[in-house]
Amino acid sequence: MKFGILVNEGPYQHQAADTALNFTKAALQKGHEIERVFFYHDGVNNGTRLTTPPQDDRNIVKLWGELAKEHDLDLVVCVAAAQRRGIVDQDEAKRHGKNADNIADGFRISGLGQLIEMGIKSDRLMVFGD
Amino acid sequence: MKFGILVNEGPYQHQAADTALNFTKAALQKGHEIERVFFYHDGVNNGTRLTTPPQDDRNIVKLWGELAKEHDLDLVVCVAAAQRRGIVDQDEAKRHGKNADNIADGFRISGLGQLIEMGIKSDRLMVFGD
Amino acid sequence: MGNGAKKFMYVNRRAPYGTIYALEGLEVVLIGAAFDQDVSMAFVDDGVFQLKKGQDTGESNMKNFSPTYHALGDYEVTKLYVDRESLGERGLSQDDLMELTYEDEDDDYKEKPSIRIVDRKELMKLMEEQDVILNF
Amino acid sequence: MGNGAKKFMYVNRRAPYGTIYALEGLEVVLIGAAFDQDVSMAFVDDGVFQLKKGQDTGESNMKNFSPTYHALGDYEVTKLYVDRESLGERGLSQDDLMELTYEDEDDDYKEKPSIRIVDRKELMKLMEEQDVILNF
Amino acid sequence: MLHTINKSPFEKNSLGTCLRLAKPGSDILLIEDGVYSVIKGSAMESKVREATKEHTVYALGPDLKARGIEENRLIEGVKVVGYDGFVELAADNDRVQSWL
Amino acid sequence: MLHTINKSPFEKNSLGTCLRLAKPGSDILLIEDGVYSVIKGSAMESKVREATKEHTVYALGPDLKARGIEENRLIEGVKVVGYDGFVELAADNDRVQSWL
Repeated sequence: MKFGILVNEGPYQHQAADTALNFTKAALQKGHEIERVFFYHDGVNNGTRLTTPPQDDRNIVKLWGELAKEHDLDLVVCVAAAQRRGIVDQDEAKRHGKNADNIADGFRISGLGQLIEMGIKSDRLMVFGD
Repeated sequence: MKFGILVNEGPYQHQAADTALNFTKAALQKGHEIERVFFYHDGVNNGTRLTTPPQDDRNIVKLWGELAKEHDLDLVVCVAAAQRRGIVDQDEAKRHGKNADNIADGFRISGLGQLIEMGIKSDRLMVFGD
Repeated sequence: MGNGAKKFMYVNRRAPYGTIYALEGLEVVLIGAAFDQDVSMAFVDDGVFQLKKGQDTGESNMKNFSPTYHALGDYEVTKLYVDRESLGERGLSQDDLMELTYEDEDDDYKEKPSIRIVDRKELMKLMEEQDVILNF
Repeated sequence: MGNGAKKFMYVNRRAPYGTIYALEGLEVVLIGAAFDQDVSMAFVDDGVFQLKKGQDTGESNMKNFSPTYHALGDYEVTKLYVDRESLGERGLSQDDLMELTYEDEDDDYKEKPSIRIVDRKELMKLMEEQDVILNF
Repeated sequence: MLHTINKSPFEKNSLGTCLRLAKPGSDILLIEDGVYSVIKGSAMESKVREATKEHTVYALGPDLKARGIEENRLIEGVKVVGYDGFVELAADNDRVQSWL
Repeated sequence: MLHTINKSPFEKNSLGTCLRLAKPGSDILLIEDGVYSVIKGSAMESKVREATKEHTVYALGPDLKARGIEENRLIEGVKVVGYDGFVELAADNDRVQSWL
């Protein structure tokens, strides 16, 4: 079965990202497919490589990246939500005249259409938020 | 009278940053002093220069920066909260081996002690959050 | 609507302005309208406040996105279900809501209201008919 | 405590783990302890869940920060007020809470409990005595 | 003491806790989604009406306007202030508690 | 249909709305702070007990453990599942609604 995963809050402030990660891992372990993980609202903050959480705590951005690498997951950060919140890749940085980017490995920035497409292509859409 | 302002949520997702901005402006207009504006929890996301909000919407990061410049405000981003969420200046970037920084003009990163000090030195401490 | 169209329902339970969910939720609905699916919106709990007439953000310096609801009809988003109980609990009635309409192409482009006040049982049934439910 | 010490109260109304406010609020209290002010904490509404015994985050992969409450006594944070009504409403009693203590240096370093269950009127009075109230 | 509440009373319990713990005679200012508390004819009316007897209850005008709540819809006794009034209330009271 | 609730019922109204709109026979899974709904002897007990008659009510074990809620404190009839059980519930039901 194909799951689509929507993450609407940033890491740490709310448990949503943790729950989404744990659900995604469990689904993969049970042999299900993950159509895509889409990050919306403050969820886009899951995709910054500039975090340095305390060493005795989980590194949520890194956990997403590792999971994506291992299972070839499509981690998509919504471009409109990302612009509001300052998550940019090299292209976005150039486009908006920013002198730095902060997207993390394994994430890509794309449009809201990818969320709708995920809803169409998935058997179940799971929303994790506040 | 001296006000201390604590902002606990990022821009846009919650109204807290807007209310804090409007309160701060009104206090300055009435001749009060602002001891400091301290950004904690997701509030640290007010301090990224990488945002590009839609042109017909307010640019909260820029509004803070302009207000700070005009009134010589001390805008302090909590270092511990910022590390969790990926807000870094040049020093922090170097310290944690990051190849980019994203702090906005007019903001500085410092410790939680600055929040307590703000509480001690202010006549009133205002908390804006979710 | 295509044959393989899915039924998407956007459930709005949050007030506007205090949080961004209403505004960014609306952006999803507008983009989603291009995908030729069967789309509806439900307004429950504080979500009914999104449709309140007369919103004016001039003094609070936020973006007034309420005019966008008027554009929904042009995007063929024509089914807006409002929970009757949520309205009443909040001291509101249908007169308090924006008048949202669409032109029915199957009925000589007559202008028809998009908003339908529904009771608990109808809403329950509608939700059970969906393929995808997105909560904002 | 210095003469110009201010009275700081940290009011905790949020459950742990679902949001970060409890954890980061505690970090403020620990840093604040170095500033030689008169510090107290209040636990109201879901904040009382922060003090629940037996927290174990192993399976959810979050950081278990509940042991930190035991360190409060060493930082001379010794006044933890728990709202009785909030406890009862949630099906909890004092036995459910961690046993937090401090050594009273004014009383031959006797170990004393830090937690005091208070009723509404006491809490109201305590809040009115503060100089600074921080809500997490 | 000034109490501020920024949550809709239909969504969160902040108003209830504030009213339980605020000393009689306190100032209570409703801001952001908190302004939804003061609509006449809502399920909150009796609670807020009761509160106006013990406290002075204010609502932030700019937040009422943003949400399309006209002043004639307000429960009697509720006063409307702007951001400057918010600053005055904060300055005139000895301390401020934000019921988030 | 699977309904998930991630909010404490003492803080937010999500549980109430879910119970009002969930069709009898639905599965309801409490996660994150939602697990505080199932403590025996709380003010929520009668509401949740009532819900177990019309629905199957689950609570996420890892979230109960994180919060120190032992299984013997749970209202009778509430079932505990892990993340794999969460996945199964999502797969076995035709659709999922997250009451945020």
